[in-house]
Amino acid sequence: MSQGFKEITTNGLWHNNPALVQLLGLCPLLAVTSTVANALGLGLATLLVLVGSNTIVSLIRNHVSDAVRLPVFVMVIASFVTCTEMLMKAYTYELYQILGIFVPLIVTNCAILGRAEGFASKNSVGLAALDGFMMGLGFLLVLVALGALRELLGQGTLLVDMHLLFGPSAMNWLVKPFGENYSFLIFVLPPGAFLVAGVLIALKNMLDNMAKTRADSHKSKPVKGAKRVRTTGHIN
Amino acid sequence: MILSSIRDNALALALFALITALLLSLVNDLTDDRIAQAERLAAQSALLEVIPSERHDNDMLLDTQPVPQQFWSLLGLEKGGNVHIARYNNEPVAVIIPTISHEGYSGDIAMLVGVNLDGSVAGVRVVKHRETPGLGDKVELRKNSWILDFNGRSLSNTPPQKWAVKKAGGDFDQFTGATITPRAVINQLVNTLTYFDQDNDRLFALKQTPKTQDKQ
Amino acid sequence: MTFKQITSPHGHNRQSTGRIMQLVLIATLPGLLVLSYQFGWGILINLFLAVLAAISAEALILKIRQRPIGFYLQDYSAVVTGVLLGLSLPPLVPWWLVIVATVFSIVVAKQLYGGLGSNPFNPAMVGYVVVLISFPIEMTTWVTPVSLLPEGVSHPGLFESLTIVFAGFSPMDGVTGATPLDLFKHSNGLLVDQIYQDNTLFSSASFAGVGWEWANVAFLLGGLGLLKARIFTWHGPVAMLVTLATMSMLFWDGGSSNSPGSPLMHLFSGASMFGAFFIVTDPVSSAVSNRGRLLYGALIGLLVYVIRAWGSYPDAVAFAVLLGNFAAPFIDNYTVPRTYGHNQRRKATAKEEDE
Amino acid sequence: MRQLWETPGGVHPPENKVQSLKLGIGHLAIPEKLILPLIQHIGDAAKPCVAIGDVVLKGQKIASASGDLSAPVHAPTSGVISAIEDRPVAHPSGMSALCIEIISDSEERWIDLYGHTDYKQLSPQEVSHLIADAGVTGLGGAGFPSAAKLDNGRTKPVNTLIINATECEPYITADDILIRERAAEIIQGIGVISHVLDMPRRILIGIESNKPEAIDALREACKSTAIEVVVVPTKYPSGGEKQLVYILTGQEIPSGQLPSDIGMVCVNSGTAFAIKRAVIDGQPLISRIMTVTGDACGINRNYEVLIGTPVSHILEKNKFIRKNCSRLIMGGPMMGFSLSSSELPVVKTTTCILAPSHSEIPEEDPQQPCIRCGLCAEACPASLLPQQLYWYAQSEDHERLQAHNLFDCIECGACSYVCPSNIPLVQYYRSSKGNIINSRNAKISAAKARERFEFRQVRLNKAEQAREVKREARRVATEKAKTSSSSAADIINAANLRAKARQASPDQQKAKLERSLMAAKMRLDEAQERLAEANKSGSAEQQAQQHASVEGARQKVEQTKRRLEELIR
Amino acid sequence: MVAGHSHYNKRMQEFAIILVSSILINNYVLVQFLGLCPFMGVSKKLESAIGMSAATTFVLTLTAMASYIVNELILMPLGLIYLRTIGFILVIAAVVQFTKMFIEKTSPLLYRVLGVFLPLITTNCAVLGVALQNANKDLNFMQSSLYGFGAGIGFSLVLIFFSAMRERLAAANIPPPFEGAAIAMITAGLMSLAFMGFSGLV
Amino acid sequence: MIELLTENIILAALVSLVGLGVLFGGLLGYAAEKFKVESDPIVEQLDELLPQTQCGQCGFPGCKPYAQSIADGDAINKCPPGGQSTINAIAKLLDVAAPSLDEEHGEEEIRTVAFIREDECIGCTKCIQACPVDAILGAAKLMHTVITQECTGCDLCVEPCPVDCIDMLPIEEDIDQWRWSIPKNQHQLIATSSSTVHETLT
Ligand SMILES: Cc1cc2nc3c(=O)[nH]c(=O)nc-3n(C[C@@H](O)[C@H](O)[C@H](O)COP(=O)(O)O)c2cc1C
Ligand SMILES: Cc1cc2nc3c(=O)[nH]c(=O)nc-3n(C[C@H](O)[C@H](O)[C@H](O)COP(=O)(O)O)c2cc1C
Ligand SMILES: Cc1cc2nc3c(=O)[nH]c(=O)nc-3n(C[C@H](O)[C@H](O)[C@H](O)COP(=O)(O)O)c2cc1C
Ligand SMILES: Cc1cc2nc3c(=O)[nH]c(=O)nc-3n(C[C@H](O)[C@H](O)[C@H](O)CO)c2cc1C
Ligand code: SF4
Ligand code: SF4
Ligand code: SF4
Ligand code: SF4
Ligand code: FES
Repeated sequence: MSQGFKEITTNGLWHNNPALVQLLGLCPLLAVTSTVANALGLGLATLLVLVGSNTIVSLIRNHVSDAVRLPVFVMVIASFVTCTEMLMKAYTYELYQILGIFVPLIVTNCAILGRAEGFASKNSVGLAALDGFMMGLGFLLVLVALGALRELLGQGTLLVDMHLLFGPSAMNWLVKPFGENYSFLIFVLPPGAFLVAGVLIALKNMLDNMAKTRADSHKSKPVKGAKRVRTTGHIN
Repeated sequence: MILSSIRDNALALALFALITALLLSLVNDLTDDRIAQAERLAAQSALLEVIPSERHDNDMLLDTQPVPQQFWSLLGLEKGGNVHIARYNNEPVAVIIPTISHEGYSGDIAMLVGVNLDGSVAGVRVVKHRETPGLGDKVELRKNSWILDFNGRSLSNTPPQKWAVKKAGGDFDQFTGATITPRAVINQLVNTLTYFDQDNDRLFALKQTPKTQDKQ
Repeated sequence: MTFKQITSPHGHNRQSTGRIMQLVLIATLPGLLVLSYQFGWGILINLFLAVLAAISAEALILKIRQRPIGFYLQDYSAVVTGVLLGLSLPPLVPWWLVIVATVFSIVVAKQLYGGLGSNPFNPAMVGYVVVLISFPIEMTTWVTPVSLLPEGVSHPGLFESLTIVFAGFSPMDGVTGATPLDLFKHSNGLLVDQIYQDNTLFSSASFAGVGWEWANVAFLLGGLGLLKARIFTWHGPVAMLVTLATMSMLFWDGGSSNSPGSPLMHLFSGASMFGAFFIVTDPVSSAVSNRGRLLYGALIGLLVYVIRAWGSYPDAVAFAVLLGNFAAPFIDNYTVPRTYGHNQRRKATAKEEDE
Repeated sequence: MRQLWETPGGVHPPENKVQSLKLGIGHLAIPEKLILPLIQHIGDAAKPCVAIGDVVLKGQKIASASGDLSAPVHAPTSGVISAIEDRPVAHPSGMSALCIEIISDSEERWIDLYGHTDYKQLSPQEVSHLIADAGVTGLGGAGFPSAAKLDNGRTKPVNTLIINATECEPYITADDILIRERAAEIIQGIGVISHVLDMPRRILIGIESNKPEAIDALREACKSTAIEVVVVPTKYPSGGEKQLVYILTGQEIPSGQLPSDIGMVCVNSGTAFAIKRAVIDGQPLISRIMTVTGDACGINRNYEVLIGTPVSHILEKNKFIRKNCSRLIMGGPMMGFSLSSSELPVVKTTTCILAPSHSEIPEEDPQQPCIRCGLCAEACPASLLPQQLYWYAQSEDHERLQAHNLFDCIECGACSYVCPSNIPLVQYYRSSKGNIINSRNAKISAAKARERFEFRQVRLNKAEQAREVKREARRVATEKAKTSSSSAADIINAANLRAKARQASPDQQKAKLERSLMAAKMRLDEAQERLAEANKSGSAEQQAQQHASVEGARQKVEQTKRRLEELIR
Repeated sequence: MVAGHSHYNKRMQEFAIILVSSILINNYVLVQFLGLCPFMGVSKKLESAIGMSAATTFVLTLTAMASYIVNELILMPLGLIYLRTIGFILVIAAVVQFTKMFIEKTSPLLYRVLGVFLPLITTNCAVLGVALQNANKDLNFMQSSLYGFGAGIGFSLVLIFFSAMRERLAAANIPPPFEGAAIAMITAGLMSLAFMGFSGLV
Repeated sequence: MIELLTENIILAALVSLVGLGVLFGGLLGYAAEKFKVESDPIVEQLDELLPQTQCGQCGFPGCKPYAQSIADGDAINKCPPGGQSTINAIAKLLDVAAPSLDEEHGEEEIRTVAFIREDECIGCTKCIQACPVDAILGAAKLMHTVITQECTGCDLCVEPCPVDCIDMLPIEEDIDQWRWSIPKNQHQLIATSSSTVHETLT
């Protein structure tokens, strides 16, 4: 079951990306990506929880019975989320307010429980933490990409409100590539979130297809029927 | 068999619950002060926008008076509300009145209106509305500075017929393509100032509440 | 002697998709004429821009997908989408807005689903709603009908209109105003009679707003023509109009200050007739069976009224149609007609008994 | 005036019937070669009963019925059997099937004919045998052996006999001309049929309003009978059996059932004529009336054509010009199929040879996407939703296809005819029906294979256990032999023991018996199924046969059971 | 909408508004972005979508009630608001487990249909979302339950219609990169566009 | 008691969470015991869909074991005799996307049946032992024949035959088994210009 560093990395960031491939954690993905700042905030929070929960779950994986496994995992995740929630409240209150209930809802981000069940409960601590980090990073990157696209297309800005995360000095990171008056509201509103996410997924499919055709032209064909077994056993 | 299963699982879960609870209460203990502070700050910031901190030295959050019931309908309040009073050196300097317009294009527009002692507008902020994005939402300061046009206006320095959009011969701009929202805001402002006229004696006569730590 | 093998039936009634679309185009003519008379050059410019953009967008996508461009363009569906979209946009909107709307309809709503016949949503309405939501300022300013223009003011001429559309000047005051439904909506608190008296838009009209009523009558005529030519069945449009009329009758309230307006106004104002005969009837995105279309039409009629009366969009046809599109596949599953030899209608989700 | 019911849908393609009605029924010279496919009907192929080189007489049986729903084939003219082999036949697949070829001697020597003008003296069964023996199959469509249809009609009470003279397909006028010229004989045929059916309560002739002369002729011929001539509005496909039944009686044939299930039998007017010839004149079915039409033919008219005549022979005699012809169609334009070659022979179900010119039936325009316009649904006589069927046929969603009643589609082609996007809808349905039937069959055989596999697994396990037991016994025996003194007696004893151990143990015997019991039971089930089927649709003879085999199977089961019980005891 | 006179009428009106609001205007899936994973994941087949809808609606309603009780009777009196998340998630897990057992016991047939969907509901944001929102909004018991129920109906409505639509798309000739999840997203986007028409309704 | 709790927040947290934990754990423990064994009906359903050729090309000794393995999460594209249609059917059952056939297990070929050239057969019975469905008749030293209707075409009998007298013959389609094929959907085939449209038609 154990995978190498490279595999875990590419899985998390690309091949098995929670948002684009597994289609998990969609709620925050679509709900908080109207700006980069929001996306980054929630992405970081999720990343934190993922690494933490994966680590703990991997630590305790041999000590819980099947019947209570799930509730224990949920409890681990929930306590991490609650900690994060309290920290965010204490230090980035405004951002916390904008993200609204999506911070506590990290608990039900299916990707997290999915990783705990699917990976951390079967692997060593180091790998589990790495997997959590990579999955979280993959999720974060998609969140930020979506946020950037929507912000840019919708209100013609980039990096607005970054001061909520990085303090007042981030105020002047703001860029407005399309001038002052640009706005294309649909991308800020819910429909735009779906549309841009759909296009992102299609883009990934396209890249994958291109990579695949390129790889196929290099790869030799597998041996056909190599894995056959005899169903009728030994014949004497 | 079944009993032992129940017991074992209950114990396991309880153990985890114990650890979790400990951890969480620990973190809570560490952060609750900061959180309370942040919450207060957030609640204040709306008020502070209307009447900035250099103009007063009391805690406006705590220095409040309920709006008398007979004025509720004038202010558009259905469940009543509290007027916040700003004082400097214990002397009242202004009040902040909550008010709601029901004439918005797609629903209510809730505002906070700061009124100076002399009945002039100290500041207006829309705190909640459902106007059309891109059209009526220019009442937000984030989107447009229109709302600042009211500062300094009072019923005495602006005659009633001038409390209207320019299109209707008034003093205030309308938004391109939207006159309903500005009209609603203006009308409600007039109502609020009227209320202030009628109730200011009472408001300013009231004793101040004990001063607490306010600004940091 | 050998012969080519072709399956039955041999022969065909010579009807073609392209011809159906052409008929739809012809049927829009009366409405188009009335609209351009009432609202000036803006309508025609919209139409021209939208059709051009629709054809170009369609051709571009076909090229990217390596499909035969000529073959697909000859079905005229892109032109129909363009024309219907052009007819629904307010006159004298900036050129880029028309382009954005058209590109959304053709590229996102139609071609991403595989082109003609595959799109679950009505392309023209998707385009319309996208710009309505994104650019509300431009989309809520209508031109005043010709008969209401103040003394000495006239609609901008062709050249002037073009400069308005392309150079981004805003039309002069007096030429623009609200639509009757919009007016009605934000005159809440007035008795209906008062609204009618106060606004020339109503007071000099016979039933539903100057300019608009005649445009609706014209679209009704065009639609009846299509009905006669059996391009569509009566179920969709009639169901929609009847529901709309019934709802407005129920809540008419005698013209009190809460009244959402009379049945006559709802039937002949806004995009009611245009919607009923040209949008609801879009075969691709509506329900398939006759019973399904009855339900589909009724649903749209109901939603039009609900949104008009209590929502924040004065002319709800576009939203109602999209919501109807949304429900159509579901409706289809439960309105399969009774087949010869069966006692009961079947649900499309029914399993074979023997399996 | 009888009340008529209106079917939904339907289309009105140009009729194109006048051109072939200008002349009466003509006769063609006998071709030098006749090719007779052994399967010209629904059901199993006939079996040849002649050999190459045999000389046959006109009307002589050359292949006899064999299997379910079969019909014999007779020599259409006298001559020599020159081949019995696979030949391309008139079939949409363009594939080959077994045919008998006769080289005609142009002498037309008949066999002796035994007519039964007094058929009323015979029992219905006997008359129906006569019909079967004459090789009469339905001439109106599917080619269902008529005797089988009538027999089945007799097992259930039939109250209505419907004669289908609608001829709703464009171009075809074979029934029309037949009625005009030989109405009296048709009425006689109807008499025979109603005798076989034990005198149904009402007899209706359904005929479309576009055949005034034929209607007059029929009315004239029916004057003194109880037969009602009912004129139905002209609309394609009111000639479809289900549609006609509904138009005339307002009753629908329940899905998956037959007209006889609601007490009706529907027979084509040409079939009635053929039955008259078979019973009253004793002539087997060796020729039929057929329309030859289309602009690529110089002459358009109806002929009485010998079954087996190559199409090319007919075309030659009709000033056919190849280069004018866009396609060659057997049957009408709506349901007929195109022939790949003109060498194919005419069969019993051939109503028409249509050779249209390029302008008459031009090339199909390319298929465009379905716009769900619903014109097809309006045209469908079965109230299906052709556009949905097409949609699901494309996504191969068998479940949904069946839920949309794909199998109630009569393949009339009305939907394709009106489709503005030129979609060959019917072909999608045919192919989907084929796929569904194939996958049903595959499921059945998969289930059988699984059963056999699992059975084998059980058997092997048992055998393995039995072997284990035996091995153990042998080991014990040898051990005993070793430990005890090796006296001769002991050796013999041990040998005996070993032999005994080697002999099939009771367990093994039991397993064997159980196996054969299972097999016998399976066979019994199968036989019972077949019997039920035969009861539903087979002849009395078949029923008896199946009954016997069920009995046999049951005995076998009993026997095995008994032996098993003995063994256990 | 309709002016009510008696107290009873007013109550009914309030309930109707809550329902309309939670089903249409603030639809959990299309407007509030909650419960999207099952929305995307279990919408390929109409039958499964119907099963999922039924199960989710049931759990949502029950959770809304149970979490109200936990919140009002345990967390609020003890000042443990920060334990809301964890408390509610435990409640949800328990409710799901209870539902599973209950259905299994009472109707094995229903269990066969819904069984596979039940565990998925624990990680459906909408469930926790309803509990949290209700707690934030300080609703009473009846209102909480209604919000839960309305959320469930709204979820079901959208999910079922969406799956019918996706079944229709199965035969569409969609450009390859957009096949599957991408076109589903875009369809959901257009649906959410349509739902914007409900804004301002109440 | 209550007062103690309200005053001591940490204690309150402990008590309430532990309380919930105990309650919940107990419930689960009860459920775990009560509903322990559950047969997996999905295996049966999967097995129904597999072609039952019993050929072992999937790498399992027969179709049932492969069905079990799919239920345990194995890939669904390993059965060449079933081909794409079986993969699609399984994908539909499991509500996942349908992959294409894994070529390492073989290719989808037209169906065949075994045929024993009887004059060459030496009656060694090896093929009988090899046949998973008992489709070969015969006894030692007697010539053998294949019951065509029962042969699944798995070709397992071919290799053991010492004299190579077994051929796998494609099932010939006769006029009864012929089925209409789906029309070529021209508008998906044509490349670029409309003139080619007519050519592909002819
Ligand atoms: C979809 C839509 C949304 C609108 N939203 C607003 C709004 O938020 N605020 C507003 O004042 N008017 C709104 N309007 C109405 C204005 O467009 C209306 O025509 C205008 O306020 C009347 O202004 P006028 O007197 O300048 O013509 C909306 C209209 C439409 C069609
Ligand atoms: C498999 C099969 C079995 C049939 N069995 C009977 C029957 O038992 N009795 C009967 O009256 N007709 C029977 N029919 C005939 C049909 O009712 C119908 O008359 C015949 O198929 C001709 O169909 P057409 O409408 O396609 O020409 C059978 C048809 C088929 C295909
Ligand atoms: C669409 C369709 C049209 C048909 N048209 C006729 C017709 O015009 N005349 C006719 O005799 N049979 C027609 N048939 C065949 C009849 O359904 C039916 O099989 C036939 O009348 C039975 O008589 P038979 O067994 O004597 O051939 C048609 C069948 C179909 C499916
Ligand atoms: C009666 C009729 C009505 C139509 N209405 C519309 C419409 O409302 N919007 C649109 O984009 N296309 C419309 N079309 C054109 C065409 O069906 C549409 O472009 C398809 O939805 C594209 O797949 C219509 C076509 C017909 C025949
Ligand atoms: S007639 Fe053709 S285009 Fe119209 S719905 Fe039927 S199949 Fe589609
Ligand atoms: S071919 Fe089938 S679907 Fe088409 S019209 Fe005839 S019965 Fe209806
Ligand atoms: S490959 Fe397919 S047919 Fe062969 S054993 Fe495996 S599942 Fe059965
Ligand atoms: S006869 Fe040969 S090919 Fe046929 S099933 Fe048996 S082993 Fe397989
Ligand atoms: S993230 Fe909301 S349901 Fe999965």
